[in-house]
Amino acid sequence: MAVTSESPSTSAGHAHEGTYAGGLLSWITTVDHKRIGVMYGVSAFFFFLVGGLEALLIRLQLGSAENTLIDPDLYNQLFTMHGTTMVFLAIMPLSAAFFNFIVPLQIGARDVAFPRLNAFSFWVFFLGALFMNASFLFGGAPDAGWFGYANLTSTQYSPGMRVDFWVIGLLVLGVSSIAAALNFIVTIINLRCEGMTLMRMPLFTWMTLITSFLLVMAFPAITVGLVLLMFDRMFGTLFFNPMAGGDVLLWQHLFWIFGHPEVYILLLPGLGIVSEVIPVFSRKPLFGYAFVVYSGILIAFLGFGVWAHHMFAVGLGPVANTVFSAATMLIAIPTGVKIFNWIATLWGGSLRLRTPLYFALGFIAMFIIGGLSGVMHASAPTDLQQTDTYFIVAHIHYVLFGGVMFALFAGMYYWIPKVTGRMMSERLGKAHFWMMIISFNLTFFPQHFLGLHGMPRRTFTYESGLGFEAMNLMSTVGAMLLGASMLIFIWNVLATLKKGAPAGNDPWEASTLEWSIASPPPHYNFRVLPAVGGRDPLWAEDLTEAVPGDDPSTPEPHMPGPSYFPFATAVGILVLAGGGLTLTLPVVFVGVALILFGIYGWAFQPLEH
Amino acid sequence: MTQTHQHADHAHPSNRTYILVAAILGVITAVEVGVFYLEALEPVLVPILLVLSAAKFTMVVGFFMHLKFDSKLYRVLFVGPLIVAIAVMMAMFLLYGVFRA
Amino acid sequence: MSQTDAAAMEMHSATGLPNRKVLMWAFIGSECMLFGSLIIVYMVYRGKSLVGPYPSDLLNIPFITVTTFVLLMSSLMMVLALSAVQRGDMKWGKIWLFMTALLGMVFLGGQVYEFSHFVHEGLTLKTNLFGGSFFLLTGTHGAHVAVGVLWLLSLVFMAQRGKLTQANAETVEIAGLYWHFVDVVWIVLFTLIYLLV
Amino acid sequence: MALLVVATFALGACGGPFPQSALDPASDFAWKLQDLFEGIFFWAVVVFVLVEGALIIAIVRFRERPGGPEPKATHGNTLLEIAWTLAPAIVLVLIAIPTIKTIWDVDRPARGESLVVEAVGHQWWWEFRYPDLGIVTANELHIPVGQQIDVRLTSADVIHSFWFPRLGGKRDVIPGHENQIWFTADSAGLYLGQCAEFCGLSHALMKMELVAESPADFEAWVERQLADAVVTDSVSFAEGTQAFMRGGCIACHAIRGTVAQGVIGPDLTHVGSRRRIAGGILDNTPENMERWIRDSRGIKPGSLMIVPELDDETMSLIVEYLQNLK
Repeated sequence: MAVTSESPSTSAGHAHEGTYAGGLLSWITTVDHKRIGVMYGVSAFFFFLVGGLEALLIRLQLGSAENTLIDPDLYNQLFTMHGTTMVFLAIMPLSAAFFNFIVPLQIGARDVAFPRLNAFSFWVFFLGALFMNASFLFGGAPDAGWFGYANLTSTQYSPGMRVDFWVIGLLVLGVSSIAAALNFIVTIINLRCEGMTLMRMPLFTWMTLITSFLLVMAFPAITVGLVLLMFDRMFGTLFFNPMAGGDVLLWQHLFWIFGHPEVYILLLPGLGIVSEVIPVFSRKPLFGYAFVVYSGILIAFLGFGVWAHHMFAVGLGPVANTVFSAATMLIAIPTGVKIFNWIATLWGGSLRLRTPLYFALGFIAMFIIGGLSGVMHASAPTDLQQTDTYFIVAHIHYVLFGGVMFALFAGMYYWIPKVTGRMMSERLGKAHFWMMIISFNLTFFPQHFLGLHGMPRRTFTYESGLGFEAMNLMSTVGAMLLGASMLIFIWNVLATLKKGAPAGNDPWEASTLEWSIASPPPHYNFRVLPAVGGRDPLWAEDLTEAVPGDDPSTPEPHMPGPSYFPFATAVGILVLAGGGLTLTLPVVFVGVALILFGIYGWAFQPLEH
Repeated sequence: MTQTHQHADHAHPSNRTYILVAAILGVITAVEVGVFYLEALEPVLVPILLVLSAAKFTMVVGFFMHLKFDSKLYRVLFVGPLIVAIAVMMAMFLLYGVFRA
Repeated sequence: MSQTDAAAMEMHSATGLPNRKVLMWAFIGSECMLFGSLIIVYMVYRGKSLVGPYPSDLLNIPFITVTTFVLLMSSLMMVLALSAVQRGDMKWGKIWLFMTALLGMVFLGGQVYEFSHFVHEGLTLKTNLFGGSFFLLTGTHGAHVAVGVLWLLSLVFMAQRGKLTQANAETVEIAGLYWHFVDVVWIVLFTLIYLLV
Repeated sequence: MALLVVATFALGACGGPFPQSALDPASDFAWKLQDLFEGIFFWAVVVFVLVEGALIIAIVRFRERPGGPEPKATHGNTLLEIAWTLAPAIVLVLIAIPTIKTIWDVDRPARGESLVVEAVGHQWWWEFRYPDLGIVTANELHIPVGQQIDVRLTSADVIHSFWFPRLGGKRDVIPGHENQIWFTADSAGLYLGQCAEFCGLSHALMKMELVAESPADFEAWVERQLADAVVTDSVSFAEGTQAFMRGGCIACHAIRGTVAQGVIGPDLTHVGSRRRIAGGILDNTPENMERWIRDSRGIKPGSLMIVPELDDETMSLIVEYLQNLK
């Protein structure tokens, strides 16, 4: 380990544990991107566990044929909330945690461009997530699937408030995502330190920028879809009513115009993390930097032109199916380019097989499988057999769990020393990795065969005699072990917080700017804003010229003061959502009043207190 | 380093230009409505209206919103999503046969 | 946000472009997709209503041409306001800003009249697909205009109290970008809804 | 090669047999998809072995060794980039050609003579009509082997998906749209199917069966189905008819040749002849039928079937009556 315990800046590192000091109120009013990042991370991980628990219940029910442990009503709530939670409340905010904590550090900035907007984004996300899950307490959670296909979501087929919770909850979360994405677009465009041209930006920052663009472009489509659905449910419009000429497929189009870019919103941050971890632990720069960047842009761009591959079975006709099949296959090319460049980065390196690299390599290995099964249903005719079966369940988990979650864990092992100032246990980390990758494959690999052998997804039970029992049992056992592997991680984090070895500035001998300052970083990040002369500033020959560092002789910069207006505005949105849910005008007015109060206070409160 | 770039948008058009642009916009609107009422133009109504409306769109964005004179970056921020939006709209119109007679 | 932001944080801008203006342009990009999706809904449902009233029964082209013209002229007022503020001519800046808001309100008034006329003729959200998609699309645009009017009036108010000066030209410029974009959206809607019946 | 692939799958998979497996095609449609899938699967295996192999070699070969040299900082190689852009592109072209060929082969209206069947999806059962033969039945489709079947798909409520894995791919059943799927079964047998699009509470319990039989057997089946409900002189039959009417069953169910003409539930004219009841989830035995009538919502949550409290005698009369409707 390369703990630079002798270097003078380490002592400075200890001094900065004040970054997280303060009571609850200081967290509610904070505008510090690092604290907001930590809040994103902790709450997203909490919802990850909630979604995981839902998955475990699903697997328990499917452990044996004709099981009666969970009735269909609860089962449908569980799989709907599992999908919704993992996508919107776990993976996206976990990525946001990294955006928040890491991106300003990587570009050599003191904060994001709009610190209070950032706090607002977090609180809207957090309150929206609570709102969505509160449905469990008020007559049941949403139960029409995370994709909410019309017209099953109409009041006729889904009476009650369940689907309303889903519609309004997603609208609220959309506000959070768009606000955060706009913030990061401006941050990355404008707050880069001197010398950091676009083509010198770290890959993770690049992928954050692309993801942010995807967010601002994709979310409006689902927003419109959700508004149509809300109007249908609350005001009796006819948008998705086939009796009145409404087209239920329009929902599918709007949903997937959002939904496919959403897949890349989930994936690209992971690709960015892996592109950071692999070079650092291979001891050589990323191979084909420009190609990795451009392939990311290309994936994002193509992501808007393939949505109907989720709809091959609806009968769009041969022309549409040909076009969308071909476009979907095209995406395999830039994806392949990324994988080849990572392998080329490893090639000729000196691989330090530490936990972050384990997870990054696990990511590549699993992501290849997910990519290949993806090509199988990019082909419209084969998809006719695979869509809506467990084959797709296997595919999406190889991409989103074997892919994204492995990458996010790589990121957590890689950056938690920066966040906490302490090293995580390698022994526990590797135990976590092996248990996770083995149980992951045990859970999801058999599901490919379940699907091909005719098991549809979203079914709460299956008949005995169809040959599904053994593989389902394997999958269930795997899922339980997968759940248990998370306990190792939690244990590791808690132990790290309690007695982890000091990390120093740069425990991994990494190349990017976040490692040039103390761990955890002081609240102002950089005493003197750095300047870089290349892509890997900390690996540059002449360090002093590249990074001024944390010169204690300069005064501490002033940072924006705390503000409760973002929180107040977010609460206003929550109240408005509650008013909309119950259609009570007074509550709506209170919500709007709170929002206006928050925005005006916000606009006229000076940033510095 | 930033100060030097701050006012790159010095080349503001004059008020006279703005009024001229507004006048042209008004005229185009009048032409649009005229075209709408001319039955002889019925077969080519759609392309004519789309072109005229695109012209108005471009003029407002280019002159009133200064996109013609401002930093290239703003153009990227606006035109990128605009192209995606138009492409998605066109794809949907084709799928639904919107412009089929 | 206040002027002190940048100074307080020593936030330099790598591109030399103001943060808020970059934010507004990125937001406008996002709005393109929002209105694009709404237009998709309107166009896909064009001619799919099973019962009347149909667009050709209701749409009043001469009337809407007038309000369209009003909105176009409000954009002219907006650029004049900005150029006055940039010159430091706060008197005319205030007047033009107020005129912009006023024309915006005239447009909104026209929309209120149009909506109530349609409702009177039997077209509501629930009547048919045309009703739903028309009110949603033009209503969303109208809501944007309303937000813009509130914004502009706030600026007039600030200027009245001397809190808006030449130094805040950027604030006016950003409000202007929003306002022009709302106008641009109407240019498209006018053609698609009213002329391509 | 087909055998090789199937063998791989059999080894990889446990359990079985798999009576609902898409990997066991029994129609022209299903074979087209299977052939295409096998080709793609072959390339997937090749790519998998090459790329994962390269990854493993890289990991093993370039592990950090004590005293090893600092790695050379290579930044990229344009020639390599072009190569590994082209290589997958070529593989994709090899996949895309048969894909597009198959799309144009299966995503078109049926050509030539076919037996038209109308399938209507309901929450959670299937209604089948043979418009040219005048037959209406539920959950159990009979077709002659070797004859092209043209299924017209519509929905009475929400979106469902029509899927007999051994006979071909899915086609969604969408309210407000008519969809089409066609295939020719190549061997006689019982095929299992199931709704594949999530359609609400009891989506998992929306099953169906297809009996492919020789043309002669099919003709015989048609004959029996065309006949009205069997009428006998036995007292219990008359009583059963009365009980059926009394029980309120006629509000939703039709029995041709009687006053029962309900259209909400499945046509019961020949319910006694079906292999299964309740949307294909229960074997058709008197015990199951009684259980189903008594507790339809317990067996299939959300079921629309409402049955008043019936005394034991009425119940047994109704069950016997329905069982006799062969």
